Amino acid sequence: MARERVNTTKKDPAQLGAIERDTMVKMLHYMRLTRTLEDRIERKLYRQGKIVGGVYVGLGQEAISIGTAIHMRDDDVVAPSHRDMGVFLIRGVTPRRIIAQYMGRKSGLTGGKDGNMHMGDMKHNIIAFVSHLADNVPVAAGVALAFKQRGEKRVALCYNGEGATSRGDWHEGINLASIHKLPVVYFVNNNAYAYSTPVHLQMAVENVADRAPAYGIPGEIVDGNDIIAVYHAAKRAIDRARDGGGPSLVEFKTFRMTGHSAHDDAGYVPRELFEEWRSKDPIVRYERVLAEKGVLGREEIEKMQKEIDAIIDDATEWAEKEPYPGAKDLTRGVYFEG
Amino acid sequence: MARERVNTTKKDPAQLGAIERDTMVKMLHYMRLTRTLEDRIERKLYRQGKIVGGVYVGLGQEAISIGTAIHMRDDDVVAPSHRDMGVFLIRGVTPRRIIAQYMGRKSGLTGGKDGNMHMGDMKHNIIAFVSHLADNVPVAAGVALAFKQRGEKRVALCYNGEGATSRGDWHEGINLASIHKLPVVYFVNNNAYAYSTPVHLQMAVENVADRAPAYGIPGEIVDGNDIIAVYHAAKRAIDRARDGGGPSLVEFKTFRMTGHSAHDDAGYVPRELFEEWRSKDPIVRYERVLAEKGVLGREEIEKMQKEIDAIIDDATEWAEKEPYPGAKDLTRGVYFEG
Amino acid sequence: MAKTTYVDAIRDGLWEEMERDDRVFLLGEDVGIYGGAFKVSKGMLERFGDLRVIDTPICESAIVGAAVGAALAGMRPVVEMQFIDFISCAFDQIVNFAAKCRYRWGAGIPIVVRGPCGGGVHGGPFHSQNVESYFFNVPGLKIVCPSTAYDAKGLIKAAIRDEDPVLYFEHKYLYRRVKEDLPEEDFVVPIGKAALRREGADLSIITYGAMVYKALDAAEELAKEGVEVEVLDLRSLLPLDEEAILATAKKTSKIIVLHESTLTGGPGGEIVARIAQKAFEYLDGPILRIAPPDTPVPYSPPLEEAFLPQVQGIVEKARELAAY
Amino acid sequence: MAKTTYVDAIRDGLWEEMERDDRVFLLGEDVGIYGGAFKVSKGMLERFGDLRVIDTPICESAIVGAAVGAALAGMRPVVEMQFIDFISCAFDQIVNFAAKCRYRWGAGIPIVVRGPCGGGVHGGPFHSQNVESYFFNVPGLKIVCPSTAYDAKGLIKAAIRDEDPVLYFEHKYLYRRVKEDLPEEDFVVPIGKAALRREGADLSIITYGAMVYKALDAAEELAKEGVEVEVLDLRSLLPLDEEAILATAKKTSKIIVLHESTLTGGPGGEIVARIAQKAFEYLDGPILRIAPPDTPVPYSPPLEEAFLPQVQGIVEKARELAAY
Ligand SMILES: Cc1ncc(C[n+]2csc(CCOP(=O)(O)OP(=O)(O)O)c2C)c(N)n1
Ligand SMILES: Cc1ncc(C[n+]2csc(CCOP(=O)(O)OP(=O)(O)O)c2C)c(N)n1
Ligand SMILES: [Mg+2]
Ligand SMILES: [Mg+2]
Repeated sequence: MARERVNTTKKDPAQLGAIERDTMVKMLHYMRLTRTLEDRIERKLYRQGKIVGGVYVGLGQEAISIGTAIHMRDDDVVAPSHRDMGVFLIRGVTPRRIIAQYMGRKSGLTGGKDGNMHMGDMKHNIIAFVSHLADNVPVAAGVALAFKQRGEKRVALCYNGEGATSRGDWHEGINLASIHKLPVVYFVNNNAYAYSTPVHLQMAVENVADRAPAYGIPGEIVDGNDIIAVYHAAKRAIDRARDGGGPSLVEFKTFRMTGHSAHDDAGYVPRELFEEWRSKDPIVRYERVLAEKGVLGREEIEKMQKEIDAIIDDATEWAEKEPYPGAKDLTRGVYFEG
Repeated sequence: MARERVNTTKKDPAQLGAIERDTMVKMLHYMRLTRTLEDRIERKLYRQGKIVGGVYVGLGQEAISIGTAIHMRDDDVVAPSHRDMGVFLIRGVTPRRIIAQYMGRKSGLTGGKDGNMHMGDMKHNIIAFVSHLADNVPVAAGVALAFKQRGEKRVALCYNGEGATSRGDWHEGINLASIHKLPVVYFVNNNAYAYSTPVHLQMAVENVADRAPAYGIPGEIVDGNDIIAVYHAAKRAIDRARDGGGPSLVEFKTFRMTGHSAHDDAGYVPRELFEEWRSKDPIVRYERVLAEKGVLGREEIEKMQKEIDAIIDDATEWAEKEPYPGAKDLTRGVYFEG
Repeated sequence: MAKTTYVDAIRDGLWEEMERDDRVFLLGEDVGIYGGAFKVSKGMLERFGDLRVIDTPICESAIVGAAVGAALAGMRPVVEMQFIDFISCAFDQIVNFAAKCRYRWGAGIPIVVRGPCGGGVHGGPFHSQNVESYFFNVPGLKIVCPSTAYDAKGLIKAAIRDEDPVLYFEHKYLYRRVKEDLPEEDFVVPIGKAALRREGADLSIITYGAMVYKALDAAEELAKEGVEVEVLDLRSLLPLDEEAILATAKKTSKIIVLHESTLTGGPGGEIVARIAQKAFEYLDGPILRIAPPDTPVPYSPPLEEAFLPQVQGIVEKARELAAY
Repeated sequence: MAKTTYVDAIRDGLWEEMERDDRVFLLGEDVGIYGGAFKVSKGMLERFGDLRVIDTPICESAIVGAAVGAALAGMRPVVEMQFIDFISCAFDQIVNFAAKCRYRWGAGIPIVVRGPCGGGVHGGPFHSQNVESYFFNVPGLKIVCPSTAYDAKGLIKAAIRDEDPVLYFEHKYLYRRVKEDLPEEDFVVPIGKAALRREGADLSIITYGAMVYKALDAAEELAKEGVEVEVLDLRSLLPLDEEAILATAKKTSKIIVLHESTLTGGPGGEIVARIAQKAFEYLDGPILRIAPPDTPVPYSPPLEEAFLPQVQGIVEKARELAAY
């Protein structure tokens, strides 16, 4: 088991039946909510100068965050990367707090201390991403270690891009987790680029999952733009971890449909690639499936989108009225204050 | 090619014929020279308090350093680990300077600035080991990068123990080397322990070489106590690197026949293991082969040992008379002094 | 009652905390079967089991990262660095993850990272370092440097009970060289409080760690000449006990800051700066620093001897300053 | 002739050195195809090829390690950190390998590690750091912090030609905000030499990097009140230009040390200590430090504004000191 690698990229999303209708609808809701929220942040607020600093979005990668985090139990813990907005939404963080976070308001998740995706909240069991890529890999292992030490059936989920796998902490953390068979799942979104760096300059192997055997853990390659495939692969890995089967490495093939961040026009990416991947848009594909299976039709989806737009409009208006932190907040909270 | 892993551990040292007689004799000389020198350092000088600080020896692992470094051309560069005394000797560093180094004398390789195996000399193309394990992995890659940039047919050799492979720098360095197909060979002595830590607490795979496919490079497992096997495996990897075939990972199975360092009685190692491996002593085995093949007999070997004893006696006497560095040396050489 | 050595004081403190609170656990290289390179965790594996005394692979960054994660999940991890020199490999996790979580998003990281520091045992450049300055400019961290067995025990307990990341630097030269009778009952030494080791009216030596003993020996010498030296042992560097620093500065008006870290960029500058700003009017002479020269820690005994501050050199500097 | 910005001055200096010496090469993340996150290496891949402009994986430690190895093999590597904050991941290679080789075994490591540092652009805790104090206590390293386009170019050239490892911290706030006419001909700025940016008899502000401009603006303000402020730009931290520091201290007798690193454990302490020891008799008042408070660099504009030293605060402190 430990050594071989399953490849489900080609498989078509057959086992759809296995997913309950509510879950299917919920997943679409969060995919559209994610895209609408990030679109508002990047295309509107950032360009209007209402958000300063860096902005990274997961356009075209929504299926990954949502098809994986959907399996989390309340007491599971997640360490998302900078392209996993969906994780926050599905964990119940409100668009209001998220937009306030991006706008540096006091009511954002970090109260203005940090910006954009560098947010977290242990009340939602979300560990804030630090810029330093792959630092979250050993940290997630440590969370899982605590679960194992206390004999809890909880799981830790850790997200990164393929570029982060080149860092020493990625190796050290997965090695540690695999030795102790810790209940942690490592998800990697392989979106073909790390900033401007293509995969072939990042590693000499074709797939990140090719590295799973180096740790004696299962590796799986999944079509990251097919939320049904994502859902099932994530379930396999999470169940395995919860049942004491140890860590897994799940690689999702996808594509970054934007520049690295809002200021990057991705001039180094061949335009055809964008064309090719636009046709694989995870939301469009999923909606096609939902239609075929008669789960949701156009009208229902339009209605859903209207509700989502309203949520984001409300969140934006609310956040813009929220106060900024004041100078007196500057020196608060460096150390425990009781 | 890149992916599969050859296992020659079982193979018997058939192709002996391929090695020239001089080379065969030379290898035995250096194996015995290494053992005699380290024995003098650990069993005598250290216990007499003439060497202070830590002392690590490669007892039982001599075949690895010598069967690999024997292939080096003068302008190849080597980054040995703390169990590779043989590398220094075969590169022409004199026992006199080595004992002076261990005794902290000014004529040691570091002039007393550093101790024991933490020695190097670019005149011999030997990079000094730093304690921080696996730091030499990216450094060796960088040496190989320079060779590639200048179009030189030179090779860099890098040595570590299996424990060092858990460090981030090991992963980062090999990943970097493999992407650019750099002319570097990574040798790992898997001697079953990292200080007191057994391999199963160091990694969840059986062999370090199982990690080669994670970098798309060849991995090989070799009987590290069979110098003929070591010789041929090292030749394959070094030739491949020199011919533009990129890096390789060669794992030598062996056993640490001492404690981690001179102060460690290895109480945590089952005694049977020492018994078992004593019977696989690389020098004894090699001499049996040399006798069978009629290359060298008892007398010649005894004569060789006498010469070696004389060399080490001389080196010891010489070193003991060498001066210590003086206080005025303390602040010299931190920065370039012209 | 037998006296307790500095190293056993650390062990006892750690052991008692593990008995007291089952969220406390130890992870590091060779801390289990072997009981730690310096035997700080001797017997703990047998007593607490391999879920609370964890032999890790050689991966300092992941060890600290895992401690951070376990802390986020409610545990109280204590990390052992086999030699504190190897903390350099975990620098990023300490500085960017552990130190900044609380400020950024309110998540406390109650971890302790401890290990043997310092020279005097011919360990050479990689087994003798004093690493406090690497972390002295990192808000969110606490740094302690015990000099006595009492403080070693009281500070390890305080560090484990602290809600924030604490770097606990134990001086290997003191491990078996200092010992004292320790109270039977539980006690802690508050982080951030210095201790006056000797009172004197003429001059103050502000120091910490192994240098405390050099300062006390120098004070003995000077007393014979009628120079009364006050010796302040900082015990903690982050937070600094500014009150105690200014108090002794105002009292004696003549200050020597002594440390084993090399001079330039060492912790002494901060201490001098606090005094030069806040006790300036009280000064009767230049503020001196005594520290090793700006080189790595050399291996060879005569070099290391010349590198480390010695009593005679301290006495001479102090004599000059006293006469200033 | 068009004025050259600070960022282009770095680029021009690097470019000219690569033209001059084919041992010089650049490696880092996104330095090739993309020309670097801040375009410092724009066009270099096309000009020098992918053997001398190397897009690396995300592995700061290996990037520096590889640079060290290439240097040992006779090259002159220049490493770019995409943001200097990520140098924390390469800390061990810099401190234990690069910095100590020459002292331990006589092997020089002529590498440059450079990258954008500093705040003021709402980068938050991980894209705004000033990391000089992490390395200020590490013998074997050199540290430079240019504040002008002239120095940016002259110091990158000097760093590349230096025989020892040089950390080159470029302030991203200055990248496009400062520009000047630069000489056509080749020039270097010697490492270890400070520059007097403004002369004045009443008070000295000793600073470096982006804070030089805050100091100069404050000096303007104060001049209107008849307080003549001298502004010393250190330019290098390792080695420190002690001569220049003591000269201005002895001249004005009133000193403010200003930096963007946070206060406790920041580089200011060392500078104060040199003065408090070697120019004590000349002092007419306490030595003040002005620096951000001991917190990570906050993201939200009003917080970052309050965090960074501002002209008004400097003016007020200076006014007090002048009146002391
Ligand atoms: C240690 C470290 N080095 C460099 C960076 C700068 N950086 C931010 S994102 C990024 C690319 C990440 O690529 P990948 O891991 O594939 O994630 P993606 O952005 O493609 O989702 C880089 C280089 C960083 N954040 N951390
Ligand atoms: C980064 C780092 N952590 C810890 C140590 C302490 N240490 C020195 S040798 C050693 C064990 C090394 O084991 P291995 O790599 O298998 O080499 P071996 O000694 O078995 O040849 C350890 C933990 C170190 N030198 N460097
Ligand atoms: Mg990517
Ligand atoms: Mg080993």
